Amino acid sequence: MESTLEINHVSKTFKNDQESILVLKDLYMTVNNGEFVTIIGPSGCGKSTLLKLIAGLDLDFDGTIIVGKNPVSGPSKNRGFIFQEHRLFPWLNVEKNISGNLSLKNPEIRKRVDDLISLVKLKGFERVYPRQLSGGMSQRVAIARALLRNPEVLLLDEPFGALDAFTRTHLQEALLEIWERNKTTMVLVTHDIDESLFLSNKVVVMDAKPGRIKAIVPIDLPYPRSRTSKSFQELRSHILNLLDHHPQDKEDWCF
Amino acid sequence: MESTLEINHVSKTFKNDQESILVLKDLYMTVNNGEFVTIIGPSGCGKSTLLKLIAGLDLDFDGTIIVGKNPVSGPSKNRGFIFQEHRLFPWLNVEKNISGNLSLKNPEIRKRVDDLISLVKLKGFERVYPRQLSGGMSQRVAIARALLRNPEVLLLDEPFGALDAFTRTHLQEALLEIWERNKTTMVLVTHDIDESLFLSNKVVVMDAKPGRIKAIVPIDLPYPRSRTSKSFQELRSHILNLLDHHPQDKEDWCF
Amino acid sequence: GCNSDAGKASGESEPVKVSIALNGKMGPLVIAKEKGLFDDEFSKLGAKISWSEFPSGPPLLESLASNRVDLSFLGDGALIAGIDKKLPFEVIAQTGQGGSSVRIITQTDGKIKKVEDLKGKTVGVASGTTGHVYLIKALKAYGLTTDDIKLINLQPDDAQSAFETKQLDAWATWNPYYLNNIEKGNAVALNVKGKILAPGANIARTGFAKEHPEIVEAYLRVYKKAADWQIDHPDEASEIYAKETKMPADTVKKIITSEEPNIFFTEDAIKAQQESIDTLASVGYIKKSFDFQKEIHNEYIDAAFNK
Amino acid sequence: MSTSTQTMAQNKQLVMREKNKQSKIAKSAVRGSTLPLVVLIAWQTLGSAGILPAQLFSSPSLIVTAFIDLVRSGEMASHLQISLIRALLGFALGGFLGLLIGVIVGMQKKSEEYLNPSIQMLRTVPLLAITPLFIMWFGFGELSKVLLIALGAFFPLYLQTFLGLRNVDKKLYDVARIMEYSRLEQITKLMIPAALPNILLGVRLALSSAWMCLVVAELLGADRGVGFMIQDARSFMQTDIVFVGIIIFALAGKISDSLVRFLENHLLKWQDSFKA
Amino acid sequence: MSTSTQTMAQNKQLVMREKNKQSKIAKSAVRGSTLPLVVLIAWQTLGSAGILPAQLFSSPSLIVTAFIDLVRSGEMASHLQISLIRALLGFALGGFLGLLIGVIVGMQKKSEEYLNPSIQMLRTVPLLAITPLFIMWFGFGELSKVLLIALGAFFPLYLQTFLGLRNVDKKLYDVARIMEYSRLEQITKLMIPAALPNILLGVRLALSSAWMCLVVAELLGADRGVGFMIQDARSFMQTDIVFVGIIIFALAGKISDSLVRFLENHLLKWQDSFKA
Ligand SMILES: Nc1ncnc2c1ncn2[C@@H]1O[C@H](COP(=O)(O)OP(=O)(O)OP(=O)(O)O)[C@@H](O)[C@H]1O
Ligand SMILES: Nc1ncnc2c1ncn2[C@@H]1O[C@H](COP(=O)(O)OP(=O)(O)OP(=O)(O)O)[C@@H](O)[C@H]1O
Ligand SMILES: [Mg+2]
Ligand SMILES: [Mg+2]
Repeated sequence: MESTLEINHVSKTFKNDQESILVLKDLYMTVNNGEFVTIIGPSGCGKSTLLKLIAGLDLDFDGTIIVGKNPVSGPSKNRGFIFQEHRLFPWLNVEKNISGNLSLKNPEIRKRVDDLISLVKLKGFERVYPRQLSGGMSQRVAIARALLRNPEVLLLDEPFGALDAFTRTHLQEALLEIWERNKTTMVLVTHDIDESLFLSNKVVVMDAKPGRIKAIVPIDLPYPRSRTSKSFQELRSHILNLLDHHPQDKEDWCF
Repeated sequence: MESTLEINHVSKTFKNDQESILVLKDLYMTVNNGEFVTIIGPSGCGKSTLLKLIAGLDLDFDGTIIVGKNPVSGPSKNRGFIFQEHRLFPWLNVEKNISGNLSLKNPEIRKRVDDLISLVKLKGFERVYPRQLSGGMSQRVAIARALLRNPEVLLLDEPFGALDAFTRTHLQEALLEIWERNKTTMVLVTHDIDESLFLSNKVVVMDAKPGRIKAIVPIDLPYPRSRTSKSFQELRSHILNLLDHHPQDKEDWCF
Repeated sequence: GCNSDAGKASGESEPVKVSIALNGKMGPLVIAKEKGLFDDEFSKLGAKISWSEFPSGPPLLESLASNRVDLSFLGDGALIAGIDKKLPFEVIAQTGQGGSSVRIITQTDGKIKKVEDLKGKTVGVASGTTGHVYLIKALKAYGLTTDDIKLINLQPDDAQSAFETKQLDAWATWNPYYLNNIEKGNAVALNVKGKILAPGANIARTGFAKEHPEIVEAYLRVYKKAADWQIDHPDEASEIYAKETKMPADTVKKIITSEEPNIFFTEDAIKAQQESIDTLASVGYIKKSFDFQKEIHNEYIDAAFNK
Repeated sequence: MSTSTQTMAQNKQLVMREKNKQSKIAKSAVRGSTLPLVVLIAWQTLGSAGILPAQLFSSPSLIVTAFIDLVRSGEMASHLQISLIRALLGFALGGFLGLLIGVIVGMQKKSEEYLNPSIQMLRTVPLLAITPLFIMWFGFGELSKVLLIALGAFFPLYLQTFLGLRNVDKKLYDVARIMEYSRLEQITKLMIPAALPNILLGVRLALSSAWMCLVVAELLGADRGVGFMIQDARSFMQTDIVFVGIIIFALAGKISDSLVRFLENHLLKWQDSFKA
Repeated sequence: MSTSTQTMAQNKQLVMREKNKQSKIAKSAVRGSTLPLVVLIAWQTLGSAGILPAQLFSSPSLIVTAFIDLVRSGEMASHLQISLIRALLGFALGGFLGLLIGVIVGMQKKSEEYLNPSIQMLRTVPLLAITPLFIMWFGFGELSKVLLIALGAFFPLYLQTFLGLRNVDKKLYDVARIMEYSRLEQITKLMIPAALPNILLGVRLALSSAWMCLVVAELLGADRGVGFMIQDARSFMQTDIVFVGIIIFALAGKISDSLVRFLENHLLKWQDSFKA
């Protein structure tokens, strides 16, 4: 199935009691089937909001978002989502949080859940409840939960934010492998420029107040990538520059 | 007042219905008055748990923790805490979350709250409720909340995890400034080696299963530090090595 | 319960507070209240009335036991229960013989013509009430017991509903229920041989009567005055009751004219009451039988009218 | 897009939202009254056709007539007034105590151990069965009526407060401890706001419980009040009036519900919860 | 520390914790019975001293005697048995419907708009006033009793379920939508578990409400049952028996409370909430 993603002139306004805030302004981009895109931008610029629109969790926006051939009309398990907060169900233990509405009695599911638990290094914690997990462990459960469903489009909102360098690299590599194997279309939000360079075909740099796309940088390096290569370093400073462009002169834009 | 921190042979076991898990094993370290210590270690190794013990939120452990002259007997506002999750009160808006039980009608508090809101770049969001904030914005509110109280010891659990590079650097610098001005004793948990090298006098490297101290690396570089200096790079690879020491050979230790 | 502190009988100082309780909305006391008949007699004695109203006997008895009621009147069921429980009151007079206050009514289809026909039929009654006593006595008169019928314990409203929807073949009940149903053509009353009486009584709290016998006497005089007025002016009395109860005046008139109030105990009534006591004792509602004659304190009525 | 056109567009949106909101409220009011209207119409029809015995069921038109009569004669006002005063006083007293003791028991393990078992036992004692105690202790004046109503209002608020406090997220409690909230601040600035959804449900239940206890309270030597009116009409087979009373009770339920919903909309707007 | 000594130490700890737990339970049981005991003793003393009139207040010893008599004669067993069956059936029916309709109304805005206003109105109608309708529709057999009890059990569960669902965190609901939970899965695997604290409170209230409705239900043509026993004893001022009844009701309250607490301890152990 085609899982191209087209975002056409998307704007999003949050309406409060009195005022309305323009959070995303006229976004325009295309993510090809099987492409790996990362979004990078200042805190509060609307990255999570954008992912929610793509996921179909919020349909109240201007413009159109097309996944495959059809405009988004609601959530679907073809579009997986790893939320910024882990959002585990507190009444389910780790393995049940991962399996969710899929039955662990199904041997195939069972096996895949077990594999994913090994992948995110949580062996031994299958029966533990979320309140007994550390921040990073919860995040890893959420990752496993999304991966289990093999979505065609995977939306990842800072999935590795709470992880140590090694677990992080390990999971980045695992993600790349899954991407290459399944041809999943990936949209990943991150604050880590290295991460975005290491993983993606395309880095979308966003700007804040109102959230909009500042630049789309294609990353044409071959996989696997080396973080120390020269082209890597060059791209890094390029993106750093893009991000740094404006200082705090627009503090009062929104209000 | 003396705010030296002595951690003497601290062990912590979580007891479940059937089993008990040793999470911290025989921790021993001293943090001098006004020192800046960072803790770094794999996800789930007990960093947050250790901070909670120091804060006095959990008194059920073996060994002793002494702050100043007295053993910890409970929480105190002299020991501020920025939690790993932001833990804002959902029914209070941003400024009230920051002021908490201090009255905003007191002009001094009012001024300090406003200053902190500017510091964390949330001007214009004073009256906004937590559900309307982005992940990074919530984290910044939590930082402002802890800073308002000017604690003698500040415990920070991955405070900058959800922030973009620029906001992060900005707040790191602000934190250093506050530290130098107030001589606060800082204990910061992070996954970012650069962050720990940039900020602290001492890096505590922890290991997992069970959580224990693997090494304490003094950082004798002068402030302000340059992330590109040679000694910085050397220390980074030293710590990276320390962290990388053991691969996944201990997977089954705990259970 | 502030009556005891008015102990100094020297009427001038503070007025004695007298708590008179209305038991339902019918009876001469209502007339006395409406027409202010107590004013004269009581102001002479320096007594002040505080009125209260109870829908039925049991809560009234509870109030009396906690010294909150001084003077009132009870139906036979509550009266017997109260005496049996040795509640602190004295029977000071009758209210009426109760010859026409209770009946067994049946459906109009004519299937039940006499008491014997009740055998095996479904009969509604509120357990422990005057209707219950009446039913037992009526059955007994024909050699039957409650085991011969299907007895259903229902409060009047519920019984009304059940009767109208023909779930009950018969219903032992009192006024205004039975007359109302007969008036509306929903029911016919069953003839019972002999006369089954359900006499009610005026009562006074023992402690109060000891301290203020003169007020008790005055109460009885006023009660009689009101009763006589009702007998003499049935239409006006009906108007008063109709206004209170919101029943049609002619129905009320039928109720009050079917039997005159009479505060002097009659032989028949005492006999009937004794039978009720024995009946209740035999079904176990009261622990043991007692002599009703001995419970009647005629001294007040004597003092009030025979001096 | 220029700023001015944008502002215009936004204004238009706002106006439309306002309209939208109003039409939504109207719609939900219409939907809400559908069922009662259907029942009323069926009732009237069956009543007029003689299928429902008027003796038992009255009929909407008869009830309205009875209601108008009661209003005309001023009786209704006097019944309502006294009942409202009793119910409100009882609610205020019982609700306040319920909240207070709920908070104490919720915050202190020890008071829970001492008090909660007894309260749980008292909770199920039927009020009807303990009126003698009230008469004995408090007479049958207004005091005992108000106390009886207070008792009815006490339990819902107590239970909801207690449970609400015990469901407060420990993570937030730890934050308050770190900031050295005093015990009072913990209660007023953390526990009560966090338990507010439950407490408001408690208020709703307590309001209607207070109202329902009127029926029992006004057995105690009352000569006015809606509860008395019902009881009295019952013993004289005034079905119309009984139904007038029932309808007043039903309306009270609806009003208390709307009142608390209004409070909820204002006090709980911070919630990010599921909204069908 | 070698592994074996460590295990030993752990074992010791476990044993001590077990003991600790038991002594804690014992302690809280003692504390819980303090207040009732004090009341009992005061009552007996005042009763024996003649300060409390026995006609109104009986006394613990008289009540125990009455209780023993009732048990000996087998009456108690028969009252209790029938009442238990009625209450349980009514609870099962009303509770089930309350949960069901609560879920439907909680999940669907439209059904809320249609049903909730009517239910809120019915909620405050005093049961005592509508028993004639029950007799009319369902007769005076067990059916109408069970239905009346079911009505009493319905409202608490309905209200708590409805509110519980509406307090579910929208963030978790979004997760379920992303995973394409079916409507049924949303209900059974998300909404109900998340609303469980409230639903369990609803069960607790419904259980005791069912029990309390016995007093009214057993006015409808009953000749056995605890409610009947109380009513009957009341009309003949058999205070001892009234109190036996009251105490049975109180115990039922305590038992239903303990039962639900037990459920809570097992079903809500995932909660990380404030525990005094
Ligand atoms: N429910 C809401 N109501 C009103 N405003 C909202 C709401 N959700 C988000 N916002 C606002 O939208 C903007 C973008 O939020 P978003 O969560 O998308 O940011 P983000 O780019 O993900 O930031 P971060 O990196 O900090 O997570 C913020 O200014 C935020 O205040
Ligand atoms: N309440 C609890 N009950 C049982 N086990 C717990 C509890 N809290 C934490 N743990 C366990 O303690 C260990 C350490 O947790 P902790 O939160 O301290 O980790 P951490 O070092 O902060 O990890 P991260 O970097 O992922 O936040 C984990 O294995 C976790 O499962
Ligand atoms: Mg975000
Ligand atoms: Mg942690």
